[in-house]
Amino acid sequence: MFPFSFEWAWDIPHLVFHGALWYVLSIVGLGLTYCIIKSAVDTFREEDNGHH
Amino acid sequence: MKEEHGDKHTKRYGMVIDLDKCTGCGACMVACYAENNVPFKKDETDKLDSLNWIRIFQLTNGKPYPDTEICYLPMPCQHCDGIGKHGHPPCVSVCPAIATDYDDSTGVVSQIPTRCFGCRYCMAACPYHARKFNWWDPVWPADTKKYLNPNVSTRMRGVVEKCTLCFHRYQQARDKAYLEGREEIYESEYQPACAQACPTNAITFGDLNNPDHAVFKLKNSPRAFRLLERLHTNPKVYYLSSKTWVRRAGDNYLENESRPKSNRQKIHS
Amino acid sequence: MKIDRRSFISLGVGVVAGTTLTPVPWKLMDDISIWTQNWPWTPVPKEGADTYKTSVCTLCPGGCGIQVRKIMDRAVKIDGLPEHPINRGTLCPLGLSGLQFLYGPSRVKAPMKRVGKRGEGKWQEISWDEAVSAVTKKLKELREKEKPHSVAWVAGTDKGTVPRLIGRFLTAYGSPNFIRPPSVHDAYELAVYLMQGQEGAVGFDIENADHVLSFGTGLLQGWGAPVRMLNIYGEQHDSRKIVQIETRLSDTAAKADQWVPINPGTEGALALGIAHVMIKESLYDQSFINQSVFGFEDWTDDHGTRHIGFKTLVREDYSPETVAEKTGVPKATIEKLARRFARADKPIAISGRGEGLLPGSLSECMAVHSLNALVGNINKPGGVSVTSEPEYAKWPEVNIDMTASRGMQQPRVDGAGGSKYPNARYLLHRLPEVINSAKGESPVQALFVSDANPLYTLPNTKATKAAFDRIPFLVSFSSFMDETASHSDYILPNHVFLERYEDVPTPSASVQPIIGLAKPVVRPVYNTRHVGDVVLQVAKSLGSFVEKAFPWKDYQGYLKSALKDYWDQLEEKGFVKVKNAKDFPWANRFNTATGKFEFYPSARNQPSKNDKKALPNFSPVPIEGKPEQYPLVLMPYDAMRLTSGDVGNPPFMTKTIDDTVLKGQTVFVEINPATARKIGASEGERATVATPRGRAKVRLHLFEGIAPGVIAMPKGFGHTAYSKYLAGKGVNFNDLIGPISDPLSGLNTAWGIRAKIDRA
Amino acid sequence: METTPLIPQGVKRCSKLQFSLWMAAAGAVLLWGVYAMYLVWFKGLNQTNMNDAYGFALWIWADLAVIALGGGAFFTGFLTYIIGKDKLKNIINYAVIIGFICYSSALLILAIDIGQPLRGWFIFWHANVHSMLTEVAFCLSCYFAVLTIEFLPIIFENPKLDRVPFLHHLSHNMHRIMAVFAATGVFLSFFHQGSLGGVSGVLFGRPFAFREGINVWPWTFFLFTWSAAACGPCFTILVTWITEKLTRKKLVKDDVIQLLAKISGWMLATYIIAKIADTLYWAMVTAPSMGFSFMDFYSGNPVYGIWILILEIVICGIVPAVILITRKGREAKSLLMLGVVLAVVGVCVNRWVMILQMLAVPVVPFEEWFMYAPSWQEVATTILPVAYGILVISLAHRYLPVFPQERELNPTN
Repeated sequence: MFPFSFEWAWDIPHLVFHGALWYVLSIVGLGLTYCIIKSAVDTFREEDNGHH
Repeated sequence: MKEEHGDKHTKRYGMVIDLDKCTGCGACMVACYAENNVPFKKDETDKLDSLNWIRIFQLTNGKPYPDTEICYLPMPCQHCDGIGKHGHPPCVSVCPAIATDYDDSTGVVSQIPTRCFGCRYCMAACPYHARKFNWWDPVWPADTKKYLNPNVSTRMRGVVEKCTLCFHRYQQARDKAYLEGREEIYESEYQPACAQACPTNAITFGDLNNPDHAVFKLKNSPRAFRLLERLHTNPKVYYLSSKTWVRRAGDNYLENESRPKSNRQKIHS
Repeated sequence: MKIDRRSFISLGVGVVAGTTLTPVPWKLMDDISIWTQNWPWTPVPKEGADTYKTSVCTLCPGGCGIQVRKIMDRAVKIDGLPEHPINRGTLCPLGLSGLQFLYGPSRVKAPMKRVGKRGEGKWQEISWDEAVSAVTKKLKELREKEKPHSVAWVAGTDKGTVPRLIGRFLTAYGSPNFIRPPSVHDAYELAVYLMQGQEGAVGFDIENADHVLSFGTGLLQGWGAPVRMLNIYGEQHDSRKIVQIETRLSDTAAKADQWVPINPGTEGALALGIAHVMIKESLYDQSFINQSVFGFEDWTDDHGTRHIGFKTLVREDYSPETVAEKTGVPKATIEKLARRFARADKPIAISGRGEGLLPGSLSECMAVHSLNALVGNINKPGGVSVTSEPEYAKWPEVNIDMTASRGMQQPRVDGAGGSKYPNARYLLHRLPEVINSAKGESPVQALFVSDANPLYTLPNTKATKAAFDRIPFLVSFSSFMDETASHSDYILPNHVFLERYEDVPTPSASVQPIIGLAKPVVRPVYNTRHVGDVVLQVAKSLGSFVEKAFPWKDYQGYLKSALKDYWDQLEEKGFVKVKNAKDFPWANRFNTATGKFEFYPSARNQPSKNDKKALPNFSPVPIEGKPEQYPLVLMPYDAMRLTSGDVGNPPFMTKTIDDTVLKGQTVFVEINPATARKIGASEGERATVATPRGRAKVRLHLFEGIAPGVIAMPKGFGHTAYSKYLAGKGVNFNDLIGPISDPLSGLNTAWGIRAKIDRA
Repeated sequence: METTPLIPQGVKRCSKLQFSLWMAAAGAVLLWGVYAMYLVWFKGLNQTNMNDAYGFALWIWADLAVIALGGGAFFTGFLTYIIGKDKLKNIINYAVIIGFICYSSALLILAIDIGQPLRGWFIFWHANVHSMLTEVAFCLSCYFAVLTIEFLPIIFENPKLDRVPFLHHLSHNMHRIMAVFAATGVFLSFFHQGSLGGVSGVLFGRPFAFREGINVWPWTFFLFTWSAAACGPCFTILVTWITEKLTRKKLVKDDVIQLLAKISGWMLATYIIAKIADTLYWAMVTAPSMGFSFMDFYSGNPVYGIWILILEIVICGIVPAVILITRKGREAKSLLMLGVVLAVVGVCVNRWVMILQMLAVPVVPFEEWFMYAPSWQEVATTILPVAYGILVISLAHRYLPVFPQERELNPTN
């Protein structure tokens, strides 16, 4: 799964497979992070608004 | 990924089993159990729940008495070279965790029990049922633990195991050759337990690529055939039989195919 | 801060989420998987320096050389010894399983005394001193009662130093009752004694023969030295023809160049039919027959009485037509068999069924041996020979007292050598009948059993058990909890062969005399003692004349002195090839009254008035049971993966057994599909086999290779002792059959029994 | 302090008692399954009737089947978010929940099925990129993560959770970029559904299953994706219908169901044509080249006759396809449901033969057919997900606003 596991090889099958995998993981991860940060920001803003 | 078979350094260890000689005595099976720390249970009669790295089948020609004939066929892992001899046996490429591998320098299909997590995909892939699963925790009763061979690790419940062509013996022979400053391993130095034990010398073992080894010639015998050649599994276990019905029993044929097209596929010779 | 439910939950979620960011769960995951790779209940074999020790396997009479691989003090593997002439580096499944006998679950770990009822399995561990004194006490008591002859000893073999030691002990003590279990060699030796006047083991030089005509002999199923036979089969496969005459397509029949199916029990007739053709077509060895035989042609005795010879007998009574009808072998086949046999360069005819635990009919054996005479292939390379026993050092004579002398003069309890069976040496199968039919107390008051398991191997197990129950004192020297041991009063466990010294005499049926030496490969695993040492200790504690017969300190000292000249070589190599004085010292010279090979044995103690009965003839062995009640014939068969002798099948071998032979705990009986169709049975079906002697639950295996009307069952199952890896699996064939004594020899000839199948 | 109800406003739910009894019944079945699971984990796979010929058996079939049936989630998501069939928003939540249940069940079954569950992560760590199973494992877990992400906002819509400002915003924000997640899910699903087909299709030692194909992908790769896309939504429809029957109210409007059914019908129709073509090529070219005639696979054993092929392709393939692509078929409720049920059965039969029948067929000429019946432990652990699904659906339905049209269809005055 990682280049430091000993069965790793820098060949096309590995690059295609893990390329796709990490691409997908990144999209999902980034999407989720975005949502969490955005929600946190929204929450604070709302609280600020609420105080005033 | 080796295509060059004339290459002296590329070994393809394999077996030629002479079915004309095999009397079904079972020595190969027992030698294998003893060498490879294969456990035993109270009931071993369910052959699909019985660890056997080599198992003897009894074939019959199906003719009524007194024209009946039987033939014994010992079946270890066939150590397939796979389609196009590219080191892709049916089982190796399917293993999700690389617990089984094709050794390019010897052609041996290895199995690493500590790596295997027991998905059994390789067993589904192997048409020979050469792969066995540890359905049970192995138990060595009384003092039988004492006879365990330290060169072969015992397997735990929940993993697949199979014939390794006694690869540990290869390693020992290789180490010995190295210490003696040799590159070549003598034919007699590396013999699996079954071949060593066989009382009729029905099992011949060696490097199929090496013209000096007995198997090199035997595999080209007109009596030679392999199991399920039509699947292109490309086994390194060859069988010899002078009986047509036995050779025909090595593969599947359609009704209109009156006799085997050829005993061997001569793609690479 | 007040912890309300909400913040508690948040905290929890936070902790869990936070932990995943630390290495802790990942490290744990890794640790757990490492744990699964090293489960403490999955043993890890210890490493260490490895060494090889050579020895000899004693698990069967084959005497194969072995090399035992050791890691430190553990024996880890038995392989064949490459330089040993019998097995040449290979080994049979039994020998390969050897370590399961050493370390396995059925061993008796210390001397034991029975505390419950016989066979109940309640034992008390005792010391060796207690064991020896208990035996001594009983033996003393019997001597005091002037009944030393009521002691009997069943030993696995009569060859080698241990049986000689036991025999010497019995002589000094005063009992003639040294008995060993029967085998086909009894018949060979008797036939050869009668026809050739020569005493000794019979060897078959199959290595140099080019045509083997086997009358049902399990050449590849454990007969003789099993690995030698398999070696020969494998090495010169093309140059030797094997013809197997047998009712069932056995493994030997399957591998033979020709299989000749035959009606069961008619092998002797076929041999004489073949002789007929050979004589009619003058295919026999003219010079041998003309010069070296007696009783071939008709002859006149000293009283002027005319006798018919072998030639006349077979020409009159065994024409191919008659024989074809009896045997079911077509006339043309008989003729072909005869011609091929006669025209071969070195043909050998062999009789005896299966692996050879059944002595069989003497007349059948003589009929088959006549074929060897017809081709003149006796005491020659590539032929059948009487082999000389390697000579051991001479021992001092035994001086015995009056009690012993009187005891030795008593007739043997098994009747061997008596008026009824003068030629027999041992008749173990008669023992149960003798004891059971005795009025008053049992003629055997103390029975010692070593390297034998009569409660399993004797036909009619029920009667054997009843007889043994009448013997007041039963001692087993078995290393294993076998049937006899578990029914005895005391068990004085012997070392197994890997823990002890013992000489192994010439392998069974081999021509080349070889002495092997089993050596202690490992130190005794349990509190066991060499049976030889126990004999010496008992002798010592008996004192007086008995003690004086044994001037040796221990068995090893005795063995060393016996093997004197061979010892060093044996210690080093494990075996010695003993050179015969001449290669075949007896070639064409016989020790009979006529100095010739006698078709008409003059040595027969009870000469028959009927010439046709005196000559080798076909007199079918009666088979027990009425055909109306029992329409089928049940025969046993032997297989290499199943031991049927005194040693119980080891777990490894049981594991190799096919699922058409044993399924779960139930054994299969082979039945021809045509026979099965008649009773409407199908493959794998459960049924009951009934014979006049017993009933057994079995499954049916439809097999084309068994003759219609005949059913077959493997020998070696049905153990009640040993461990759970053997006990309770299948049926002991001996439960279903009784012995039938050969009227000529007294040997057991019961090769089969009538039977029926009741579908479940 | 005013308490917020757990149950969404404006909908009617059964009484607490009734709900508890229902949950207890399902829970009992679940416990039975959990007990079997415990046995398997602690005693090992000897608790099953699997053997060396049946390395794959009931569990792997169940895995393949639930993943195919859970395919409703990705395909409905694909239609909703990528094709833009807005109407399907009225069923997408439920499709996601069903998908979530199916995929979590699949993962659970896999965890029971492998001989060394504690080493299961080796499939990721020591991944062999050539193995179809590796691809399955990665895509399956990734897609399960995506499904969880899709499920979360629905959970956050529970009135009580919705009051938490952060969760409220999170739910809102996740909905906003749901198309991204859905697209990722579709991509992942395409591959793992396909790889599941590849699992048996690549086995060149198994003439019954082996198929030729494109590059590394055998035809079964595409057929599996296709059939999951076709039959997954049918399962969604079926479960929705069952839910409606059990709750005795209408939850989704007919036009939504019919749109989904129509699309499924066309998918199924095209799939079955491809499947027939594939079967013909296999029967006439692939199998004979390996020495097998077509009927070798359907004779000589007590179970697998030609009937199973007819069942799969004609009765559960052509028939439902015809029902679903015709307006009359879709509009007649009973016909529609028949079509949906047949499609669901069809895809299950397909997965069964591709695993179980594949292993039953003797390949070595001197071996016989291998027959298998599951042990109770296998059955219990296979039923476990059903009980688990019932529990999750019941909870979701009770406490979450799963069906946007529920209030409209069941006005409470």
